[in-house]
This record gives sequence, structure tokens and C-alpha cells, in this order.
Amino acid sequence: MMHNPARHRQIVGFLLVAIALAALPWAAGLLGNSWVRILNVALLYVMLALGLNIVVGFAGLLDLGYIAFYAVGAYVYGLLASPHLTDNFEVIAAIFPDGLHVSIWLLIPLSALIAAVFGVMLGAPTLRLRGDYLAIVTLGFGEIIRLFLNNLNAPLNITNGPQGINMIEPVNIAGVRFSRTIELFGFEVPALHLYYYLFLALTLVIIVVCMRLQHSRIGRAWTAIRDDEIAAKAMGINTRNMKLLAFALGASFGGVAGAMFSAFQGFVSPESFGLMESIIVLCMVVLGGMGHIPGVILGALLLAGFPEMLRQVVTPIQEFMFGAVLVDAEIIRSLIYGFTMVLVMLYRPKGLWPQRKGRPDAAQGAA
Amino acid sequence: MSKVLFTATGLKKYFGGVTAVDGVNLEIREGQVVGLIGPNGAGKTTCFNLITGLYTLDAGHFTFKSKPYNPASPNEVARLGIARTFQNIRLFNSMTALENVAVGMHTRTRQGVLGAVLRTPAQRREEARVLEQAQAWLDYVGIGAFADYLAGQLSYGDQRRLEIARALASEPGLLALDEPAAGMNATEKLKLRDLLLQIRSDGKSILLIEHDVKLVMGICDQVTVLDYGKVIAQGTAAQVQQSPAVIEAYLGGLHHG
Amino acid sequence: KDVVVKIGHIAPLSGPQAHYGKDNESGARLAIEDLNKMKIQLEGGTAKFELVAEDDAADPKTGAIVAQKLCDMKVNGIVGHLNSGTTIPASRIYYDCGIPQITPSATTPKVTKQGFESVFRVIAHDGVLGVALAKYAADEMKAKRVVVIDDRTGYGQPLADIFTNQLQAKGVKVLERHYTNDKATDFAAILTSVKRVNPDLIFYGGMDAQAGPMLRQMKQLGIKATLIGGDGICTAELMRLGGDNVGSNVLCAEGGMALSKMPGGPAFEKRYKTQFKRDIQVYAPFVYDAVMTMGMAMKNAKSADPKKYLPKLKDIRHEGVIGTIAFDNAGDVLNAPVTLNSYNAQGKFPVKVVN
Amino acid sequence: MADPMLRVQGLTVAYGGIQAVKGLNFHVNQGELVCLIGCNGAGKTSALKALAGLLPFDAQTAVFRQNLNLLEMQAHQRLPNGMALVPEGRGVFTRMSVLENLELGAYCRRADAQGKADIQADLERMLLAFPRLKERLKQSAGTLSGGEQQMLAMARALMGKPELLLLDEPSMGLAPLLVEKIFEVVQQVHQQGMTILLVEQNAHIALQIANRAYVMDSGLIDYEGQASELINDPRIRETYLGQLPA
Amino acid sequence: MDIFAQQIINGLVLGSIYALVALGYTMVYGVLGLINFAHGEVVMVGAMVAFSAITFFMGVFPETPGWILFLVGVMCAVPVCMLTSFTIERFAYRPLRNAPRLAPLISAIGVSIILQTLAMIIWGRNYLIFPTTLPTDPIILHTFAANPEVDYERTVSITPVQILIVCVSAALMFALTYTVNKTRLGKAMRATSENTQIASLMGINPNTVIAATFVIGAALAGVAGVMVATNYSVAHFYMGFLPGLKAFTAAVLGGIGNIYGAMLGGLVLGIVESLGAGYLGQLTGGFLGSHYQDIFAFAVLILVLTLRPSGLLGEKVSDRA
Ligand SMILES: Nc1ncnc2c1ncn2[C@@H]1O[C@H](COP(=O)(O)OP(=O)(O)OP(=O)(O)O)[C@@H](O)[C@H]1O
Ligand SMILES: Nc1ncnc2c1ncn2[C@@H]1O[C@H](COP(=O)(O)OP(=O)(O)OP(=O)(O)O)[C@@H](O)[C@H]1O
Ligand SMILES: CC(C)C[C@H](N)C(=O)O
Ligand SMILES: [Mg+2]
Ligand SMILES: [Mg+2]
Repeated sequence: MMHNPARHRQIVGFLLVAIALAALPWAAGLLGNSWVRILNVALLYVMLALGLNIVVGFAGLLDLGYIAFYAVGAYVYGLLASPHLTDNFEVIAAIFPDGLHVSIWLLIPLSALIAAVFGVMLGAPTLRLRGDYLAIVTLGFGEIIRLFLNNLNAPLNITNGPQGINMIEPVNIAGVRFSRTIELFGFEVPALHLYYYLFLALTLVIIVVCMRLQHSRIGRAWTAIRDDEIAAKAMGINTRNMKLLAFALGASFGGVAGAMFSAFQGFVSPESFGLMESIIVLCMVVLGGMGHIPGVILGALLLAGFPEMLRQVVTPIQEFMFGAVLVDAEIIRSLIYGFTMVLVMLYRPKGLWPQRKGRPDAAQGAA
Repeated sequence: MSKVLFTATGLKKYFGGVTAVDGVNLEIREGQVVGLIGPNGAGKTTCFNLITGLYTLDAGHFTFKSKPYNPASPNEVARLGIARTFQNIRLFNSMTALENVAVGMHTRTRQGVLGAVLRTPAQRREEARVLEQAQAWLDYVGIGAFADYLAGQLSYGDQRRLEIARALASEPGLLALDEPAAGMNATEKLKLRDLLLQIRSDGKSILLIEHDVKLVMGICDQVTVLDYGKVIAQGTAAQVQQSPAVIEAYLGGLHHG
Repeated sequence: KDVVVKIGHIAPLSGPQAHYGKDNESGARLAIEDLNKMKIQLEGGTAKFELVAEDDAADPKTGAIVAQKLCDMKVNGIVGHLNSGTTIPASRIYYDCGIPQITPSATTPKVTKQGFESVFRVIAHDGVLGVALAKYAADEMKAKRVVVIDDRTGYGQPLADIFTNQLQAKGVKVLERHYTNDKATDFAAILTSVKRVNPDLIFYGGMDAQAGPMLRQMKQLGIKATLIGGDGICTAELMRLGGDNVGSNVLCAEGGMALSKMPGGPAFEKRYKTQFKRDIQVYAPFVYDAVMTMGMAMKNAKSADPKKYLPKLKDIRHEGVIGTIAFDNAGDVLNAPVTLNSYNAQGKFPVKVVN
Repeated sequence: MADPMLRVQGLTVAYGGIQAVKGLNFHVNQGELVCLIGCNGAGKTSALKALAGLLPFDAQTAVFRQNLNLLEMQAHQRLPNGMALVPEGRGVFTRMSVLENLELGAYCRRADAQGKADIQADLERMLLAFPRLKERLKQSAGTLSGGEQQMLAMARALMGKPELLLLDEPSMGLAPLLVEKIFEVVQQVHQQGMTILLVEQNAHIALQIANRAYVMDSGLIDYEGQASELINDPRIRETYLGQLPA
Repeated sequence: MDIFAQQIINGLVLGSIYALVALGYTMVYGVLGLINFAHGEVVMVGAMVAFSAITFFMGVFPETPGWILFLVGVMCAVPVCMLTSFTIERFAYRPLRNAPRLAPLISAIGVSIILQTLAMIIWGRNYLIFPTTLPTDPIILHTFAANPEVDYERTVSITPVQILIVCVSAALMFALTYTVNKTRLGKAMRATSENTQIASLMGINPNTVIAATFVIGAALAGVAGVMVATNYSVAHFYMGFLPGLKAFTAAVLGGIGNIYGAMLGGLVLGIVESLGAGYLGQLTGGFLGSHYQDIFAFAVLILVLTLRPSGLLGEKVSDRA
């Protein structure tokens, strides 16, 4: 096999990509650590977008409440890795005298699992709904979750309500606490970079899972449902289970991303999980190219990174051009942001990097 | 005479005021092609929808493979071995012809999430099988060359063939075709006829809705004629053709002999 | 020659809370001007203060990114953020890269309870206000029938809770609690059921943008109770928002002295108005003082290097427009006076100052 | 001979760079019934859709009624100028009642008192021609059977009183009796002076009632001729009438 | 009883506004199958424009009576809204007619961000005080009390503005219903909504019809905007978000695409919210308070949709197979 040139090129390419990804944070670090942080946040969004893509892109179920699963994941981690519960419930304090310090290896699957359960809870009532009825129910579901998080500080203080949960422990893998710069085989690795590698790893796993699912029996079943539910049923596809599966899987990715978010921030509060967040993630999916994994990733990176990029450049450019800041940076930023969405859709209605399928020379052939 | 594969007894279906299907009885034997004809709006497609569980029965019952069978949900139906095509073509338009057929094999394949994610050998073997067989089915119906076209890119007639291939892919005991010849010209219909005969000789039974009398009379062992939801004639092609009721309600002057 | 001193200011400049954010930023700008006028001498030259104004859209995640950016820029000090929600995660980042931070408006007690020595707050936190308000309601107003409403934000909810607890502790029963949100304009429903219990006092934990319309609707439903609340409704803005429904029926508490009573106060107010053609919203004076305080600390330390001026900041004593600013060892303003205000045709006027 | 009602030269239709119709030349004279036959995928539907303005197309000339350039007309300007299409697959308004469908057919006819009367009269005539529709007048068209829908589509087009009627496989999915019926109607309106371009798979009947015919294959006109001659043409008999050469 | 009556009134007022806005969503959805996320922003534009117009007019003719000012506000707001909506349709949606289903949705979201930002530039970030043009002091409809002065809590009241809101909404809805069912335009709308291509075969110009739909919806939104601002006497660049969301919910609740549905949905939602806010506390013994009113509302929505998957009045699209 090894002497097969094509395969060679593959491997080489693969290695190059790997190296590039590994080096990225250091390169970004040169511009300033904020870029590494932006990278991390972008990766979180990539996970989210990929999760939502399963529901919207593959199974064609419009979900406007997706951020709820992100929230669930975030709170699962936040509650199990912060003093909140022990501070508020003697019982728990009694059981864990020296505080809750659940291992990350447990927390990630757990948040995925619980999020998945919520995914099914959302899915169940929406099974009979078509298109945009689904949209509003999911939207409602998302808001309901947020409102519960915002209100469950009384009578029992479960979520600490609007004030959110603070003092969440950073990730801790094999004794390495992702809190401040650490020493790894001689050279210094800032916590930000550690998080980058962790997020990158998780993202890669999710990507592989998505790709393999898409080109499998399951993936085909989803597409079938998206195209024509009745025909799909007639082909023996159990649409109910397949939809629930899509919701569950999508949700679980959201859950993982959420857990990572709260570990990364050390603080979660309901305001991070508003409707607008759901919408932004949807925009990432559609803008990039629904159902097309590379496209979705591109969309996420773009919408997550773009505003920050603008943040860095808008003011300098103005000062350079007019020697003064004429229009507030944030205004220009939101304007450009809005216009990008419109223009991208106008010029690339299928998304920036859509799926290519079928034969270009279709017409002749079929005749 | 071969043994009974499928029976329907006293089917009824109401839509508000309309009685679309009114006490229809059907019997299909192994390896038979049974025709279901009748004027437009007679209730043929509705029968199909009842048989395949898309509509719920208002009255009546079925047996399939001499077991009582109630089409609770369409997906069950397919699993049990009844596949259908649709009068107004319903293909998966964002998928290639090949993938459409692959979806048809859903009930005949097993792999789940884990298999897919872990790419287990079993799963890889199954995938290979699926693609290979799907291609085979396309060839079988004669559109093998268009495997990687989007379904929507095929012309009307080819789309009908694709639907048949997709249905066949689920290896049904009974194949229900709703006007497969619609939009084909006489010559293409001849080809279709050969295809149907081929399918029959491969041991499948066919329930056929079709308006092209030539075709129906040419290949059907048994023909049932509906009008206003009622059976107005039942028997061999020859018998049915002679029935005045049928001529009066359906055939009209053009099609004697 | 000049040493450039960068002061970072962060607040939501876009999104629904943009008006508070812009208000804060304006306060900071005035302070920067004044500091530059002072020609403060640091080792190596005269300080040339620059404001780095950023937008966090009131979103904690964005807040953290911005915080990181300012760290990278090695700004000499931070004033912000506006919301507790953004301040808390950001403060950890500032602390990690050793930049002192003064928040002018994040009033949740938590902010200064994280054990970050570099975090300060020039405004009385919700605890102080809540307690003061409860005291006044019970002892001076002799309130008997009280209803508490909050806006379910990181600001309103804790404030309302603290107030409620204090009041209950004083044996005054809170008849009902009601809730709205920080984007609402319609309070008819909750006010109608408030009306049922016929309270003599309604506490609102939230901002003036809601309190204004709420007062109008109270009038419309014929509710005559007094509305009391914290700094969020202690604004000139409330007069405009509530129209002629704002008067002796409103009582609010704000950290620090009443602007009108301070030597520099009225001047500041006028200057703000002429310069920005806007009314002060809520926290501009606090921001102004925060920046000035930071400047003074640098002056005392003769340096803008965090390590050098942080100690000076800890034991600063600065006469600001909202009062004397000095910090306790948690970083909160030392025995911040709380002014209780009411309104009349002329506007807000102090009723009582409690320490 | 007078200028034809419809003259097309070099008509091409492409689906995203892919040519489905590769340069048709044909014309339809005033009062003629011309039929267009061809195998699946020949491009008949594409051609009709293009003429009706539903697909972007290209052509050297595409003139309707001597002076109207189809290239410059939008779809909705066709019917007011006398061109109607009965599309493949019927395309009735499924959520509207049969009656509303028919009324919409007359959407761009004069709606003054006189006009209303005429419309009403035509409506009566249609219901006479298709009694099935009369029974289902109030039912929503979506619940009609395939054939019922085909009748409705036909009737709806006629309600617009077009001068040129484009029919795309009107017999598709119709029971024999109705096939006769439909073609009776087609002949009728033809005799009443309507010009008709008919795409039909049922070459049998089509050629019986048509004046002239074009035979189309993979996007091009293979050959044309008088229907009466073509019906005996061996090539036709083989490829379209399903009669293998003896 | 007294409280209940009052809550119903509150609900009606809120509901008629929702309904008015919901109509815009539902009509556009009807013809394009598009959730016009920017519609809430149109409401905001209406309010803002009216604000400028009225304040300007007051400046010029200080003595003008209130109701004239109000009319001036409407007269200026409505055309601007129509124009805005027309422009949006023309440039942000029309090119996407045949694009994948979600493309116009994203475009719409972009548009609403743009509109908000523009409003922020033009009218600033602060809450604007909407001039009081109409009397807002309550009219006591009915009192269950011997002496309203002493125990005022037992009276049921409504303000002139609120009466206006209810009446105007009702009138507009009536007018709209007539248009859609009885007029040629209406028929064209419904045809277009079902199948644009086939509609054009009937000689209907889809562009005109669709533009008309947007413009009508915008007009209603504009009126709603002015009335909202008058009622609450504040205006803010972000004020469109909440009514937009609620109206969208209402439209779906009633059966999106169906204008009666939008009206019913609006009213139902309004009343559900009022009663929720008013009674949740009592009903659950203070366990769930008014902070659960939105959860309550959404729960109702979800319940309705699980029982009637196409909303209260949405017609069951029968899948013919
Ligand atoms: N979902 C439905 N709702 C109401 N009526 C219906 C529905 N489906 C079918 N019908 C009615 O039932 C009758 C039978 O319809 P069906 O489609 O079975 O006829 P068919 O025999 O298939 O006719 P064709 O050969 O034209 O397809 C028709 O009159 C139709 O109007
Ligand atoms: N939407 C489409 N996208 C791409 N190609 C298409 C599309 N529709 C049709 N085609 C191609 O254009 C060619 C002509 O199709 P068309 O439907 O016009 O043929 P037809 O003559 O009407 O066939 P039939 O008799 O089966 O209706 C076919 O080869 C088909 O593959
Ligand atoms: C703008 C205000 C709501 C900020 C508030 N004081 C807080 O602590 O969040
Ligand atoms: Mg049928
Ligand atoms: Mg065709």
C-alpha cells in the first residue's frame, strides 16, 4: 500500500494539517492570547454547529431552541464542579465533605447523556409537527429551559437563578489543572492552549462521528425523512425513532460543548443561553452549507471569528483613514455582521460551501 | 394453483361525505399479477393507502402470508414485505438514484449508530453489499447508467423506474405499483411490461393500478374493477373486459379487443 | 515627554443595554480628559491617559474575550464591566494577568467575594442598598403591606431577595412577590394582581426603563402605593420615563452621596449634558470616579505599573463626585454612604443619607 | 400562408449549464393542432415550460402572435395575451376548492357585469363537460383523485379563454373513458378554433386528432410531418406506438 | 371577579397588539412560507418614526390637539413601514424565491440586525419618551365596591388608548379578512401562497402579490408600533424583539398561514399571558410565580400543537399519497 502515490499524498497532507492545527494556537498567540481565546470559543461553536447540523442539516428538522442543550451541558458541569450544591444543600455537603470534584472523564459523558435525554424530551412532542411548527415549539422549549435556569433559585436554590454559578473548577486531566500556565516537557503551555487542544480533540471526534453517520444507513434514513417523510415511512424507516435519534445525538454534542464552555469560563449564567444564541448557531449551519460538514465548520468559524476580527480592525482602520473614530466600532460591527448574513445568502443561497451531488451532465445522459 | 399471499376483506374508507372505498375485497396469490382498475376517483389509490397503512381503515381487515395483518404504521408494512410506488412520484430528490435505492434497502439492513461510528467490519461489509445491490437493482430496471444523478434530474419516466427499483430493493413479497406506466409511450410501456413480467417470474406478486388497458390485460392474472369505491367486476382479464358494467363505467368504446 | 497610560473600559455598547453602556463610557471619557488636564507626573514623564473603550454586548463570553484582548494590550487599568454577569468571568482574567479592575456598576455582592485582590468597586453593592431600603421601609415609612417585584436579572433578583429577607427579619410581611423581565413594557397583569392585595409599598428590583412604564400603569390601574427601589431606578431618566407619575410616590436608594449635594456634582451633570447632549442614565458619575480613583492611585505611586500602583489603590482616599472613595480589604467602597432620594417637579432630591 | 401563431427557432433550455433542450425549431399555425411526441427525457416538458415562461430559456426567435417576443415576456403576461399551459402533473391549487380553481382560471378576464356573465356561462359549460367536477365543486382540489385533478387542470386552463393552449400529457393517469373524454374536449375546442400544442405519450390518439406532429429526441426535433403520414411511419410505429416491425 | 375581569381586559389589549403583528407574519408566511424575522423590527420602526414625526409636529404647532398628533404619527409611520418592508422584500427576499428554505430566514435575521443597528444610529441608544397624545387616565368601567375611592382595588378600569387599541385592531382585522376573501387581490394571494409558478400561469404577477402582502403586513405593524408606543409611552431600538417573538408565537398557535388563526392566536396568547401572570401564583400557592408566565404560555402552545399539529385553525394539509 505504502508505495501507492495517491495514498502517500493523502498521508502527507494529513500530517501537514495535523501539524498546522497543533501549531495554530502558538501562531495565534503571537497576535495575542485573545486570539487563542477566540479560537477556543470558535471551536465551541463548531461543536454546536455540527450538533445542530445533525438535526437541521441531516434530518431537516428546524430547531430554534438548540442552545438549550448547550445550557444543560454547561449547568451539569457547573453544578458538579463547583461549590454551589455543597454550599446550598447540607445533604450533599455531608456526603461530599471536601466538595464535589467530579472527574472530567465522568462529566463529559454525563453532560452528553443528560443533554441527549433533554433532546428526546424535546423531540417527543414535536414528532407530528411539520416544518415551522417545529421551529416555534423548539424555540419555546429553548426559552423554557433558559427560564427554568433563571428561576430555579427558589424555593430550592438549584441553579442560583440569574446570578449564575461561579467558581467552577477548570478542567483537570491526570493532575494537570487547566487553570494557569503549566510546565510540559520543558516548555511552558498556557492554560488557554491546553483548552484549545482539548476542544480540538473533542471537535475532531465529533467531526468523525458526523461524517461516518452521514454516509451510513442512519444518515441516508435522515436525508430520506428530510426529503419526503411519507415516502421514507413507506420505505420502512421508523421516522419517529430516527427523528428522536437525531435530536438526541445533536443534543449530546451540544451538551459536551456546554460542559466545556462552563469549564473554560468558570462561570455560567442563563443570559448566555438566550434565543439569539440559538439563532446564531443556526446561521452558522445555514451560512456554511446545511448538511455539508466542512461547510458547517466554515460557517461556525466565520460567524464566531468574524466579529472579533472586526473588533480588532475597525477602530485602527478608521483612525488610519480619517485619523479619528467617526462611527462607533460596535455599530459598524453589527452593521457588517448583518449585511454579511444577507449578502452571503443572496450570493450563495446554498451556503458558502454547500454539498455537491449528482452529475453536472445530467440532462444529456438521461435523455 | 399457488397459495394465497394476501387478502383484503370489506375495506371501507370515508372522507367526510365521500365514501372513497366501500367494501372492497381482494385476493392475491403467490406469483400473481393482480390488476386494480377503475375510473378516476374510484378509490384505487385509497386502497393502496389503506393496504400500506398511510390511511387508517374505517372497516375491513387483511391477511398477509396467511397471518392476520394490520398495517399499524407504514414502516411496519415495509418490514413485513409490502412495498409500493406512488401515483404522484415521491422520490428523495436531494439523493442520487443509487442512494434512493439504498434507502429502499433500509428494512433489509441492520447497522446502527455504533456500527456506523466505529466502522465495524460488519458495517463495512453491509455498506458494500448495499451499494452493490442498489446498483444491481438500478440495472434491473434499466437505469443503471444514471446511478449518480439526483433523482430530481431524471425525466418523468425514469423517475417511475427509479421508484420501482427503490420498492424492489426492500425485497417485498408483494409489490404495489400505482400507475407505473403513466407518462410513458407505448414502446416504453412494452419495456415496462417486460420488466413487470421479469419481476413476476422472479417470484414476486404484484398489485397493479394502471389505466393502460393494453398493459393491464396483457399481464394481469386477475383484475378487480372499482367504481365509486365498490367492486363492479372481478376475474380474469378476459372476463372483466366483457363485463358490460366495466365497459359502461370504465373502458368505453375505444378499447375492445 | 509623555508616558501613555491606557485605561480599558468595557460595557455593552450594542444590544438592549447599550444605553447604560454608552452612559458609562461617557463618564469615563470625562474622567480621562480631567486626568490629562492634571498633567500627572509619573517616573519617566507626564501621564498621557488614553481610553480603550470596548463592547461586551452584556454577554459573559464576549466579555471574557474582550478582557483577554485588554490583557494582551497590557492596559494599565480596567474600569468595568457594567453587568455583574460579565464582570465576574472577566475579573478572573484581569486577576490572572495582574491588571487592577474597578467596576462602577456591577453591584452583585459576589463580584468582590472571589478573593481577587485586584478587583474593586466604587458603588455600594446590592447588599448595602437592600438593607438600607428595608430599614427605611420598615422604620421610617412604617410600611405594613409590601409587595416585591423583580426583573429576574443578576441585578434585580438578588437586590429584591436581600430587601425581602431584611424586611421579613424586621417583622414586616411581604404579601406577594411578582416578576417581570428587563425587556418588558407591559406590567398590567402583575400589577392587577398586586392591586388585589392593596399594598402601601411596592419594591422594584430592576432598572428605570421598566420602572417608568410601571409607574404609569400603576396610575392607570389606580394603585396608590409608593414604589421603592435601588440605584437602577434612582435616575433622572426615571423622571422622563415615568412622566408626571414620578413624584413623592417614588423612593430610591443610591450608593454614595447625592450628586446635587456634592461639590463637583452639579458641574459634572451640566458638563455631561452639554458634551454628550444626553441625560445621565445611571452610573456615569460612578465610572467617572472609578477612573479618577485609578488615576490618583497612579499619581500617588508615580507609576502606571499595576504592581506599583495597586498598593496605593488599596489605601486610596479620593474625594469623588459621589463621595469619598476608599476601599475595604475586599475591594468594596469603605462605609459607602447610601442616599435615599425621592422626586418632585424639579427632579430627584435626597431625603436621607444613611451610613 | 399567414404568419404562424407561434414560431420558435433554436429554443434551448438548460438546467444549471446542462442543456435539456438543444435547439428546437418549430411553429404552430393559427387554428392548428400540433402534437409533440418523444421518449422520456426528450425535453418536451422542458420545452413547454420554457414557452410558458416557467423556465429560463434561449432562442433566436420565439414569437407568439406575430408581434409578442416570448423572450421578453414574464410567465404571468402569457395568459392575458392568450397563451395557457396545462402543466405536467396538473398543478391544481390543492388547498382551494374546485370552484376557486376554476375561477382563478378566469383571473385575468374582464370582471365587469358582462364579463362576469360570460365567465359564469363558461363555468357552466366546463361542469357540463366534466360532471365529476360538478360533484366535487366545494371539495378542496387536493383531495381529488389524480384523474379528477387532470380534468380540473384542463378546465381551469380553458376558463382563461386562451388562443393557444399548451397541453403537457393531458391523458396521463386518466381512465380510458376519460382519455376519450379529454381528447373529445381537446378536439372540440380545437374545432371551435383554438390553436393547440399537445405533448402526448399516447401517440396513438395524439396522431389521430392532430394536424401535424413533431418528433423529439434528446433535446432535438428528429423529424416532423403530417400526423396522418407519421401514424404509418415505421420509425414512429416502432419507437412510439410500440409496434415492432413485422 | 373584579380582578378576573381586569385580567381579561389586560389580555385583550395585549392580545390585539399581538394579533395585529401576527397578521404580518402569517400573511408573509402564507405567500412565501418564510418566517419574516424582521417583522418585529418593522413595528419598532413604526414607533420610532411616529416619535420623530410627533415631536417635530409638536415643535412646529405646539397647540395641536392630541388626537391629531396621534394621527400624524400614524400617517408618517405607516408609509415608512410600508416602504421599509417593500425594500426588504425587494432586495433581501425576492432574489431568494427559489433558494433553499432556510436561506431567506437567515437573510431575514440579518435584516433585523441591520434595522436595529440603523435605528440605534438614528434614534440613539436611550429609551425615548413617547409623547402622550391621547388621554391615558383610566375610565372606571365597573366597580364592585361601594366606594371606589376607598377600596379602589375592586374596580375594573381601562384607558382610552387601550380602547383605541382594541377597536383599531378589530377594524383592521375585519378589513383585512375582507380583502383576502372577497377581493381579486385576496384570491391572487392565496393562489400565490400555494404555488407561485402555477399562479403565474393564471396571469397573476407573483411579485406584485408578494410585495402587496409585505406592504399590507407592514402597515399593520406600523399601526401596532404607534399604538404600543402610545400605550407604554416609551420607544427603544430594541422594542421590536419581544412583540415580534410573541406575535410569531401567536401566529403559529393559531395556525400559521391562516389569518383568522393569527387573530385568534394573538388574543389567546394575550389572555393566557395575563391570566398566567395573574393567577399562577395563587393557583400554585405561590410555588410558581409570575416568572413562570412565559413558560406557561409556551407550555400552552406546545400542548395545543401536540393536540392540533397545525395550530388552532390551521387547516390539516391532507397528505395525498
Ligand atoms: N385525503 C382525502 N380527503 C378527502 N377525499 C379524498 C382523500 N383522498 C381521496 N379522496 C377522495 O376519494 C376518492 C378516491 O380517490 P383515489 O385517489 O383513491 O382515486 P383513484 O382510484 O386513485 O383515482 P385515479 O385513478 O385518478 O388516481 C376521490 O373521489 C377523492 O376525491
Ligand atoms: N430539475 C431538473 N434538473 C436537472 N435536469 C432536469 C430537471 N428536469 C428535467 N431534467 C432533465 O431534462 C431532460 C428533459 O426532461 P423533460 O421532463 O423535459 O423530458 P420529457 O420529454 O418531458 O420526459 P417525459 O416524457 O418523461 O415527461 C431529462 O433528461 C431530465 O433529466
Ligand atoms: C445595568 C445594571 C443592570 C447593572 C447591574 N447593576 C448589575 O450589577 O448587573
Ligand atoms: Mg390514484
Ligand atoms: Mg414531460
